[in-house]
Amino acid sequence: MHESTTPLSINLLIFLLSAFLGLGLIRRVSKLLHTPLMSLTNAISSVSVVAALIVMAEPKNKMIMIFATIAVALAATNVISGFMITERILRMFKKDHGGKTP
Amino acid sequence: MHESTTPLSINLLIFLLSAFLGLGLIRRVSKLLHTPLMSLTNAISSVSVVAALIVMAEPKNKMIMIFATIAVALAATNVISGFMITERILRMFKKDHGGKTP
Amino acid sequence: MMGSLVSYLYVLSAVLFVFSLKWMSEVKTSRRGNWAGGAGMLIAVVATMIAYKTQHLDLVIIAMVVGTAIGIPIALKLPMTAVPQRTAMSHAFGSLAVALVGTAEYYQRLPEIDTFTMTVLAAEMILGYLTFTGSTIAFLKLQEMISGKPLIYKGRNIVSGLIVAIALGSAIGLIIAPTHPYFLPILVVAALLFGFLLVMGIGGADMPTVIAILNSYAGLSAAALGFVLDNQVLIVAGTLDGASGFILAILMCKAMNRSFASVLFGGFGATAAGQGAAVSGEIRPLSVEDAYIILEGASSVVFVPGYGLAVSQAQQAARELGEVLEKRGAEVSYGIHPVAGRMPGHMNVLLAEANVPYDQLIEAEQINAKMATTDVCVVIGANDVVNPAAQEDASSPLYGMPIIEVHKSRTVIVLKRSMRPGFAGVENPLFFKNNTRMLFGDAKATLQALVAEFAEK
Amino acid sequence: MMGSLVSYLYVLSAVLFVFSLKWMSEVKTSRRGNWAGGAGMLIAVVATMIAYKTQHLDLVIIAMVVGTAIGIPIALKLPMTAVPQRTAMSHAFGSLAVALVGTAEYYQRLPEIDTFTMTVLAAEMILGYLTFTGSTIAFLKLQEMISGKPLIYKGRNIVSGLIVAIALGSAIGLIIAPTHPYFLPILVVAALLFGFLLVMGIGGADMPTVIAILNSYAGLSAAALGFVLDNQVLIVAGTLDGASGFILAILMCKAMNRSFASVLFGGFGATAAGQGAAVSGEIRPLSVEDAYIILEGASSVVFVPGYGLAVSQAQQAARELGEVLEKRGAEVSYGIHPVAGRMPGHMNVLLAEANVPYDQLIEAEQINAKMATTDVCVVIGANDVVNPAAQEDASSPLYGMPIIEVHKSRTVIVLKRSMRPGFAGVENPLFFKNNTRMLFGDAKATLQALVAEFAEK
Ligand SMILES: NC(=O)c1ccc[n+]([C@@H]2O[C@H](COP(=O)([O-])OP(=O)(O)OC[C@H]3O[C@@H](n4cnc5c(N)ncnc54)[C@H](OP(=O)(O)O)[C@@H]3O)[C@@H](O)[C@H]2O)c1
Ligand SMILES: NC(=O)c1ccc[n+]([C@@H]2O[C@H](COP(=O)([O-])OP(=O)(O)OC[C@H]3O[C@@H](n4cnc5c(N)ncnc54)[C@H](OP(=O)(O)O)[C@@H]3O)[C@@H](O)[C@H]2O)c1
Repeated sequence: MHESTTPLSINLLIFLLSAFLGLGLIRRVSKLLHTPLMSLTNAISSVSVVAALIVMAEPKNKMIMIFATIAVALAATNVISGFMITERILRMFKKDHGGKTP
Repeated sequence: MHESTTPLSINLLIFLLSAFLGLGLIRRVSKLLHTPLMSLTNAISSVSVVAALIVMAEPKNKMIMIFATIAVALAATNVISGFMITERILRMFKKDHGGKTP
Repeated sequence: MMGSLVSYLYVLSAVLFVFSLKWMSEVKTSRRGNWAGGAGMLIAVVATMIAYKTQHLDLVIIAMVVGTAIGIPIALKLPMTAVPQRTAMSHAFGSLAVALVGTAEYYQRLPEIDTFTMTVLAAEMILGYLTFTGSTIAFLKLQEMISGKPLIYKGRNIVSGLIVAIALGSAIGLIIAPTHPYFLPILVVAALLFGFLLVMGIGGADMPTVIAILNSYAGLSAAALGFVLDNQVLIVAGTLDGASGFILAILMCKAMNRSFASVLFGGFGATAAGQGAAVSGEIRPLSVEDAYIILEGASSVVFVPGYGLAVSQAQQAARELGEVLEKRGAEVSYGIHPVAGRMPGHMNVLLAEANVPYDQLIEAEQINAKMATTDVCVVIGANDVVNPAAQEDASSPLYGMPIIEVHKSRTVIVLKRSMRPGFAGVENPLFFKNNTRMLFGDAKATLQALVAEFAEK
Repeated sequence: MMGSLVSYLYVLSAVLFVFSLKWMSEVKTSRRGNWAGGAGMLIAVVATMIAYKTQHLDLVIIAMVVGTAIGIPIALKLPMTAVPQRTAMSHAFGSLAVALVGTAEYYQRLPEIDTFTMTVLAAEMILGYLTFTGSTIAFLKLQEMISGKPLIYKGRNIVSGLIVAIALGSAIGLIIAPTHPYFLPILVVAALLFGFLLVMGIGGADMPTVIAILNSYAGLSAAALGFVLDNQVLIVAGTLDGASGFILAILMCKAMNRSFASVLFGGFGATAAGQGAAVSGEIRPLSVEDAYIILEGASSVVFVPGYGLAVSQAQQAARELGEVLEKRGAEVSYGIHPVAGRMPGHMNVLLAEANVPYDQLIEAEQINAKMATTDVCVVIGANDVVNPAAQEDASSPLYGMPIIEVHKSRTVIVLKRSMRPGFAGVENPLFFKNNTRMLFGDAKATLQALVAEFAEK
């Protein structure tokens, strides 16, 4: 995707479709799960690690490299802890007394 | 959009996002409205008139031109009758005895 | 990078289509939804005409005028009872358009067509042409211009399989050698034939589901054209449409308790012809006067309309009777089964046409909850959707289908012309129950006679 | 036209993110949803590393190892009661990352940055830096390392307005003259300062809503980077995330009966400090023994947990008491208010941690329908969410907020340490009602004492 530039209008379309889709999907999440939803989306928002990696590929100078490296570390922290905490929380939800997670 | 070609992957992404979105949206349509929904989507599917117009812009030969012209006429029939019938049906739905449509 | 104005118009159009479906979800916003769809279409067309300056504006205008001239009378004159047929017909139109465009684009691109484009085009043409003949047959069946019975003959599966093989074979041929002159005509003929046989082989009862699936195909073909022409508005609108047909088909199958696959591949197997336990017993016919007496004493009445209401155009008469009963203090509502009639939402539209307020139209589940406390159910030309065999007789082909449980009300009055079975061809034990009375005759005439009884007294 | 493998990996990743949220909608599929999200992330990262072969693989690996080394212990050791704080902290991390990438990209592109890119970058940096300081303050407030009270001083609006003006001014400066060396530092400082003041000015009670909004900002910044870097996976994932924070914030506002705008622009006005009618009357304190006697005779008990449950970590004790009561034949359920605690779903998570099966967790509306037939409500450290002033006192700041109507049950036992008001700072008339008994003390200790009573007898 980095070889050619996509017209802005197409990216806009993708943005709008994602926004509609996201609004519809989140509305349907059970109230029971709002806390793990927050930690999950928190992890997903760290997709910015992708941006950091792109910038880091060919940095023009040291400062850019340092900024991007810090960003990768920060985002990686979020990714790891975000998905792991979500998993930890979700494992707790059980339907029956003493039953195992489905 | 016709100046450059969009990578297939991007079109695929748009297709998938639209599919998810469509499935979510249609699921939420009240049963009351399934008939007008069918006539509406029927009209929308005649967006293929756009394709016919594109082909017709610079047809290489007569046959292509004739095919495209017929397609425009057929699609136009659907567009007009589709939206108009939907409107006619929807006007019938009233909440109160003898009340006007909202 | 900023792209042209036209590309933003396309985005706007796509967004309007999304809003169109979003707003269609409830009655309150549904008309806005329809207008949004219309606006989206207009913008898409205008943007296209700006972007691709056509050499043949005259032809475009003529085609559009012709389309409008045909479309407007259809839209204005169509009786509501004919909505299913008109949907089938317009699918035929739409898919023919899509198929012709695909074919034109094929010739336009010759002699250089890359593999991807050719694959999509071939799929698009197969879908388009088969939908064309399929929808035409569906139209003819619904309009009762040909028999609704599935066409069954020996070796049917072999013939169908052969035709599919030919269609796919010529598609592969085209993909390998796009310039070869014979593959395309073979593909077209095979696809047309396959659509014809597919829908000829499906019983009338499955026709609405078939229409929904064909609707889905039409949308997907438009989306396929979007891939070929690199046009995102085609992709978005086509896909939304494809999703719609798909979901409606699934919902219908659920309401009929049939597997989606059994309809989807219906062409390869006949609809289970109605069997089930033989039903016998005494039927209790009723005169209009007796029915009047029963209704007169009822304090809660539920009308359950079915296909017969559409056939006899009895919606106005039903509403009149309902109003008369309401004025006499009875509680009146309408129980709407999701597959009553011949298309999803059919009854809602007919009753809305007759000015029945939509909050009196109650869905099956809710009305069933009230059945035990209902005095009289008036079944107006419904049959399969009130067949208790669906709950009582495990050998019935309807077994497991959700029904409106009229037999649980105190008295059931069934309005129909004869003892003939309904669409599914299954006998109905309801007619033999102790609390059921048969009121034979055309539904509209019967209802009008009842209204007259009330007027007299 | 076919594009590279990497671009398809990106599509796969985007689809996985969509499925992740889809599956998150119900408990049954939620873990699958989390894994789908993780897989989407992994694929996105791997695809990026393939596509943009980095010159600094060593640094990337070190950064990832460091991130993992910090992330794992956080994830494993974090007590469930601290989830809100950790969310705030990780928003701080995430937004700093986004802001730094934006800044780096700015320097990378210098000296030629087109207007569009610069506009998006400026917006992205403002959002990123303000979210960083804002989330940090939110973290400190939730962790109670600084006071939860809104920072109010004279001329607050003017100062905030000034800082916003400076931030926007330098953004416009950058757009006009991207190479000017001063604009960026000014923009960064102003954004940082604005985020600081914004959240300092918001009362603790609005903190969860603020966190949700900041979550939304973090997602939108990622999407903005997607536009700048022409990367669709960033656009899709960022936008989905943006939508999520937005919806959660709206749902919270609804549950608290506050307008979205009043929170969104909260920085410019103090949270309405609790007033409402003065409440007076007699309170009826209770001993543990007396509470035992009441519970002993109850055949239906509803626990209503609130923030106090989290503070005293009483979830295990609550479940134990619940089980004891169940064993004695009482019907036990938990009434969960959507904004009980300090983040949406907070109570569900704590009780799930204590092995309470989730079908015993009942939403407010349903539990309210059963209140009149409930013998005893045990309010465990909840206050605002059971405040009947929300229904009875039009002058109360809580008026109109949906509550759990414990006062409609036969007897209410309130577990808290004092008569201090809850988060909203509003007096609670519930404590003075005839059917209310106050059981003072730390919730966990009290519950354990009750369990012990049952064990003895
Ligand atoms: N709606 C959908 O979307 C959909 C989709 C797929 C399949 N279907 C199928 O369509 C059927 C719908 O069930 P249904 O109960 O509505 O209809 P039905 O089972 O087809 O029964 C209709 C009844 O109406 C009677 N009738 C016909 N003309 C009449 C007239 N002029 N006056 C009075 N009665 C008249 C017929 O009996 P007489 O001939 O004795 O008068 C017939 O028994 C189901 O089998 C369903 O699965 C519907
Ligand atoms: N959950 C969310 O998403 C969210 C979002 C935005 C705002 N909020 C706000 O947060 C508040 C939540 O209401 P809530 O009823 O859960 O909590 P609350 O109104 O804040 O009341 C908590 C009560 O717990 C008691 N408590 C504290 N520590 C305790 C301990 N160790 N043992 C026993 N009791 C203890 C406190 O009284 P004592 O000090 O006397 O013990 C306090 O009155 C609402 O105002 C809501 O609007 C929540």
